[in-house]
Amino acid sequence: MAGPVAFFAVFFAYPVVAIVGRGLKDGDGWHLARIGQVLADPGVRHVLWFTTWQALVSTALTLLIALPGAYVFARLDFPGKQVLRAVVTVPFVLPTVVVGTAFLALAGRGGLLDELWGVRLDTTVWAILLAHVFFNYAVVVRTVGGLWAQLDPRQEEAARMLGASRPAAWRTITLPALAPAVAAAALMVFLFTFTSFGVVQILGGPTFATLEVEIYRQTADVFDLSTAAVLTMIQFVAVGAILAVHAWTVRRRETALRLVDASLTARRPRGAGQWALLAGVLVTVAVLLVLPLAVLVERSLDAPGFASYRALTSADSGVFLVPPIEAIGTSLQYAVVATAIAVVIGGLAATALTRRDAGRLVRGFDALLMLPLGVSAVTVGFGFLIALDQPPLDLRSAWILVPLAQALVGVPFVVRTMLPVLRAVDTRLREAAAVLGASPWRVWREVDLPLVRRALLVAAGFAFAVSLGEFGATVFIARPDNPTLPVAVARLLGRPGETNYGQAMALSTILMVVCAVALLVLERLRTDRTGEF
Amino acid sequence: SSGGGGESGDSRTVTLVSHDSWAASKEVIAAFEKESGYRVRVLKDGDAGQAVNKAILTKDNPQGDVLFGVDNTLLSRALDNGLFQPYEAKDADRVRPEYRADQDRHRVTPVDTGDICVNYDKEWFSEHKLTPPASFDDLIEPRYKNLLVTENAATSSPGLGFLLGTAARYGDGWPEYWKKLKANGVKVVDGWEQAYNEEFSGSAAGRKAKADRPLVVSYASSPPAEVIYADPRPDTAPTGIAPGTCFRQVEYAGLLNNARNPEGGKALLDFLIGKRFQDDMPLNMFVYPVRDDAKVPADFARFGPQAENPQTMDPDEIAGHRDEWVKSWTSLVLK
Amino acid sequence: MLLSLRGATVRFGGRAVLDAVDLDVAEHEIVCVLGPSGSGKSTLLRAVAGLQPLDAGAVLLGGRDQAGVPAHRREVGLMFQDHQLFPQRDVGGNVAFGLRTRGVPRAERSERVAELLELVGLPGAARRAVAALSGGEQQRVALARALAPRPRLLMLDEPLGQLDRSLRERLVVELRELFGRLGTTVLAVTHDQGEAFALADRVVVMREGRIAQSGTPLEVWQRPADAFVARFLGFENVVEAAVTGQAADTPWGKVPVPEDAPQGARSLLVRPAGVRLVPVGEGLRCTVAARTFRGTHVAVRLQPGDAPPLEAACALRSAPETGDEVGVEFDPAEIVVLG
Amino acid sequence: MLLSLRGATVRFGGRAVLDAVDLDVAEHEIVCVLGPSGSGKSTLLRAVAGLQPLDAGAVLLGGRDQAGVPAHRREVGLMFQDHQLFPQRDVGGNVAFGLRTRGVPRAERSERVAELLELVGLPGAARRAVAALSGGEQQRVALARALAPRPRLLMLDEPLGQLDRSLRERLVVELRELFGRLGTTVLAVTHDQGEAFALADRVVVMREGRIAQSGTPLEVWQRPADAFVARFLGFENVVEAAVTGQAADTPWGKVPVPEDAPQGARSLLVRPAGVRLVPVGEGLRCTVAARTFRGTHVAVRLQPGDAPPLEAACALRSAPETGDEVGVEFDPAEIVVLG
Ligand SMILES: Nc1ncnc2c1ncn2[C@@H]1O[C@H](COP(=O)(O)OP(=O)(O)OP(=O)(O)O)[C@@H](O)[C@H]1O
Ligand SMILES: Nc1ncnc2c1ncn2[C@@H]1O[C@H](COP(=O)(O)OP(=O)(O)OP(=O)(O)O)[C@@H](O)[C@H]1O
Ligand SMILES: [Mg+2]
Ligand SMILES: [Mg+2]
Repeated sequence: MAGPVAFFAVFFAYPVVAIVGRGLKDGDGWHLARIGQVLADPGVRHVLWFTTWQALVSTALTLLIALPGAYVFARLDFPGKQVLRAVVTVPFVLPTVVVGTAFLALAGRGGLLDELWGVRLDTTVWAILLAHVFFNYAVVVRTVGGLWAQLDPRQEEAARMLGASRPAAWRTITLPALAPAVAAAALMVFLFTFTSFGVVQILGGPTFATLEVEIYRQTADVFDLSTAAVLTMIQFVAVGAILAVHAWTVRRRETALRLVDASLTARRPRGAGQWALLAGVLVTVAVLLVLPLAVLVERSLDAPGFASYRALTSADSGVFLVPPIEAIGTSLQYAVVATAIAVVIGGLAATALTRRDAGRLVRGFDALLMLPLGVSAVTVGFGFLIALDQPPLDLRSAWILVPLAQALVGVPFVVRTMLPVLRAVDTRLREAAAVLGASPWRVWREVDLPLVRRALLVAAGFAFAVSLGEFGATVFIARPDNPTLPVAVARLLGRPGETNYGQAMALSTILMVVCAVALLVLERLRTDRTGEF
Repeated sequence: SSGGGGESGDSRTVTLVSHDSWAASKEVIAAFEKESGYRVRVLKDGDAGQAVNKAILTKDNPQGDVLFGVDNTLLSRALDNGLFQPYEAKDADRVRPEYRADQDRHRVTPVDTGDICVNYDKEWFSEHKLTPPASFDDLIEPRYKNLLVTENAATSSPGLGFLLGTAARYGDGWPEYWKKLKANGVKVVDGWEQAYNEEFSGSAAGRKAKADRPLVVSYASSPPAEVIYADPRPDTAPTGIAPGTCFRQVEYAGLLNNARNPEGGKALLDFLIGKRFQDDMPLNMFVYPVRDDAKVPADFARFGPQAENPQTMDPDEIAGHRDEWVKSWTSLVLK
Repeated sequence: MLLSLRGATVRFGGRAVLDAVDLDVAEHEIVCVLGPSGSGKSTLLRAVAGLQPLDAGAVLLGGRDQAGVPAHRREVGLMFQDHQLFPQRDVGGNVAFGLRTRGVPRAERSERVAELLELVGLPGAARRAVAALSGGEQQRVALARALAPRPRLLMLDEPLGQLDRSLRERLVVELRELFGRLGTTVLAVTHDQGEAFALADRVVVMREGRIAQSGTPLEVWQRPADAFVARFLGFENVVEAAVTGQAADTPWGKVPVPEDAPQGARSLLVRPAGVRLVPVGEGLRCTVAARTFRGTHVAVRLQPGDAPPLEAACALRSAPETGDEVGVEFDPAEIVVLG
Repeated sequence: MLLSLRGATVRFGGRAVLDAVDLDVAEHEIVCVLGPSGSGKSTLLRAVAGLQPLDAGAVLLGGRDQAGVPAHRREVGLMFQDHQLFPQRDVGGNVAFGLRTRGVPRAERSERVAELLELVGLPGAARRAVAALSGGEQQRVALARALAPRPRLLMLDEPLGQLDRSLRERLVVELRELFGRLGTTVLAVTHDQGEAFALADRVVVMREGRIAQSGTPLEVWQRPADAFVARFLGFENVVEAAVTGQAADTPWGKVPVPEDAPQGARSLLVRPAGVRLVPVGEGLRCTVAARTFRGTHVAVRLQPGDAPPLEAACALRSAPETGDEVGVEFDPAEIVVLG
């Protein structure tokens, strides 16, 4: 527990407090009157209202569309499942600028919907909502699916023997068992959409703004730190309230569940219903996720003879000090380190939180861990700049700062994905190991770990993807000679000209491939399940 | 490739903090390093505005020695926050007088200049047998209805530049002008990337995205970039600029307060307005030099001539009105 | 027939776990399925319930083929061997589950729940969490849950296996009475022969996915179909023998067999009660190898030279000590020539 | 004493589930705990294992108080009533688990696993997934897993409850033999008296968290401590009686009792074998209310007027039919005047 607490104190609380304090401090006095002024601003209220409802709707929509996906990925076997599961995570890593482009190709002018039905969503709030689904589909599929695959299917059978139809059995038995995972996923989606930045900025134009966008504008563009600080605090309060509600609802639902080996629960689809569901999910994934991504690939191949890709290997364009292709190495390196940090810190925290004797304080820390998802990246980035500038923590120009910032976002993922599973593990299973002579550490390694292995890999995948795609904080701290892929893409897009654009698309494509391959490799990692005796 | 953070303390290294658009030829930098004996480290810190803001936040313990990339729209923010220490660069007298600023204290040195202008899609206008607009006045003509896309003046540097251009042109009457512009269907998006890549039909990206606005607020240097960054290069630029819609930006550099290596910083400032760098600059950063004897490459001048009579505004005036204008602009145009 | 299986076959990875099983269960009949662990009893129930698709054959309920009919439409009840109580619901919620899916009104529901909890000996336990129940209590809740919706065909997988004898005996009586009253048809799996004999109208003995014997408890006990069934019922004195007329040649020497016994090479069963101890010198000479107290009697293990050992049942008072030498005679009334 | 409990008490929500239990288990002893469902048997084992903290009292192992010693340091083995197999490990991985934590080398491990799987009748099952096992197979894997590390004190919670009779009888014999060879001390919970009598050196009968009786199987069977124990053992002929000399006044009339029986108001047990059927007119007049086939005998339920019913054990051939009128006489040798 001490590890995660220290980590959060130093790399999150301290910088954020520093930057907020800076905004609210006026010479030696405090600027508290600003709070009232900002709150009274109808513009700010409108932003708060928009932020909240679009997040609610996005979350509901995402759950609605992604839960069938979670089922299909958890319980049905079909060829290409692993690849597809990696693919749905790809949107996560893409810089929002690129996603905007991709998404407009689906729902914008001349996009698929336009050509088929003449429907254009790019100027409506629907574009934002759908893009949120696009982004967060994987969150639901992976967090919920991770637990779902391990639920004993016989529970549902028992319900059906008592006269419940398949949907009824699902609703009355599986859903309550999944509730903590669904709540965790919903929480994450809500936090992501509540603090949505890129999507809203690009698809919403200047008319729609979330708090996060407003904070960004106030900090980075207008440089009105006091307004930004107040907004940050509003966001803090809102996020804190959400976390409290979540903690309260989830705690009452967590029960030990009968977990089984996930590899035994997936079956080939049977019956028209399952085939229809599978088809539906595949079509959804194809239209909502694959198609926008394909547009990027297509555009990267526009220049004949892979010219865009070949151009990446030269440093001539002047945008970079090194060939853009080297961004892959940098990104991977950062992502690996960030993932490691996130997994270690998040794993420690999740384990501490599962302990039966975990007190109030520890549980409170649970909510605290989620806060990084609710705090603007720019706030954290600026916070790092002013807080971590003195030895021994003069990290501003140290490369480790980037993975640290990225890990901050990864940790909540790790905790949220692992907790529902860890809490579902029947204590008696641990007891069984203890009476067989296993020490607590060994129990964790031999009983919990194999059961959460899947969740852990999912979480690690997320942490990896988040880190690979993180832009907001990275752009503030990444060093120019080592841009990450998203930073490189953004720089290329920041200049006119066909080859720049082509390279940006090529680099985005590479980013997608890197992400998908990394996730696939990660999912293949298996702690040897059987050969242990 | 991931060394530690100790480099900045080294007195043989001079650190330049800049924005993402910074670029220079390797040979030119190498030559400077060789002559001066300093190693140059560059920190790119987001876009121009962010670079300045970060510099302000870290002014007690700056990340580098020299900040390059403060333009006239933001200059007051930098100066008011006491970012720079005075230094008059060698050859400062070779800078064209109209670009000089802060003459009494010499806290900043002008380095380059560029114009923010409305760009048009040549093909679209010839297809539609329409003459492209030439001036601010043209833009509110009904025949150009629903053709222009610009950027949010609150969040985007060209957006702000365009606003300042109209303010310079119409004085206190600029809100009237914008009302008409709005009535004429101007579209406002948040950033340049979107405007140029997603909405403007003349750019390479916009063509792919089936963009439908043939007019965009961008830079005078965008047309040459469309030529230079194309493979194969076309003979003429696919886009042009509306000459009467330009606003001139000047970018400055200055020696940061509390710089660890002030001597190196001074040498770097000298270098930035030295002839070699000024000659090299246009094709790297798509800007014009400020030195009166700098040579602009022929290609660059051919596809992207500097505007003849751009709107300009004194940094002091910008400082005095910027926030207020942006605020009224926001409620006028966005609400 | 309420339930008919026709050549029902289930394979797991090539191995037939149900192997062309034919079985008929009449309306109101109570059938117990017996068989060694792993012989396919649970699989049989799951196949009938529609939880386990058949690889061949058919399940008919009320004469209608159930292929494609989903589990919840078959109107059968199943109590799982491992209970599968719903951990998120309390005891009452578990028992009431099947009533809720059938839309039984709330008042009736809670009345029925209370009744059933009373029946299984857990009165007033409705609000308890299932995780805080003892093993036997969980089993009783599972039983109550399966009983609650009163399905026409109720299948019970080891319903009383974790209960102590007195409770089990009471429940057997009450369940029989209940099933009789409601007209429920029952297919129950049990490993306990006493329970099967007490509960069942008919028992079915399974062996490796096939039905080895089916009949009334008395029939099966008195005339096991073959050596397997005999051994499964706990008889140890089973040997190969050559039967000729009223006598059989066995490793224990000549043994009398009942009249009209099948002739030739056969398996032969001597019930422990048919092994009569006589003074040494008379009959087959044996050494007492072991004696086990069995409550009502003592099981004595006899070693006759190097022939297979013999088990005898003796009253406690007359049982010899380990190491004693005794003589053995056989009672033809307790000898069965099998199959 | 290898294991001693001193006033061990466990409360759940105010209710004492273990109520000041004192129990001693000597080295190499095999003790079976019997008791109704919910009487605290599993809780007792969990308390000894260190999984259930005591509210009062102490657990001593080898004379040392175990307060504060975590479960994995107590070097006791526990087989759980609901098995708790590790779902993500195969059968071999489960069985080998305790060997791995003790650092047994790989070769020895797989040899021991193979041996144990052979013992429990699952040879070659090491690579199978535990979820694909039948109920009884899972139980056997759990048993093998508990046996593998050869703990000094092995606790088994219903180890053979889901197995059929022949397998169980074989296992009881082999386990006794194994425990004897290894010198293992065993504390086992079972609801099956047959199993307890066959396995145990001593049985302990629990009732609502207290020990109702403790003694050798024969002692407990022959002289149940009280009416509860007698009823628990399945005896139904238990009534209140006033004993005077060699006779007792019961609802069934005067009944002879053995010599030196305790005198006064007592509970009186008539074993079914002590209820002898005689022609109507002689003895107590009864109607045959029911008869249940019990394998070795027929249990006949007799209704003597409005006195409590009587259970008699008859040979199959001589058992009366339901509805018959019979006379009943009592055999003092099968009558016990309780505590
Ligand atoms: N965690 C718990 N919380 C509350 N009550 C409990 C808990 N665990 C057990 N009990 C109760 O304590 C009593 C004894 O439980 P225990 O499991 O020891 O019974 P048992 O003798 O093993 O019964 P069985 O033969 O049915 O397994 C039961 O009534 C049970 O409901
Ligand atoms: N899902 C499965 N995959 C592979 N084999 C299985 C599966 N389920 C059951 N089996 C095997 O099929 C056989 C029959 O299983 P079943 O559960 O029907 O046995 P059972 O007669 O109920 O045994 P028990 O009395 O032990 O419960 C067993 O050998 C079991 O291992
Ligand atoms: Mg079974
Ligand atoms: Mg128990």
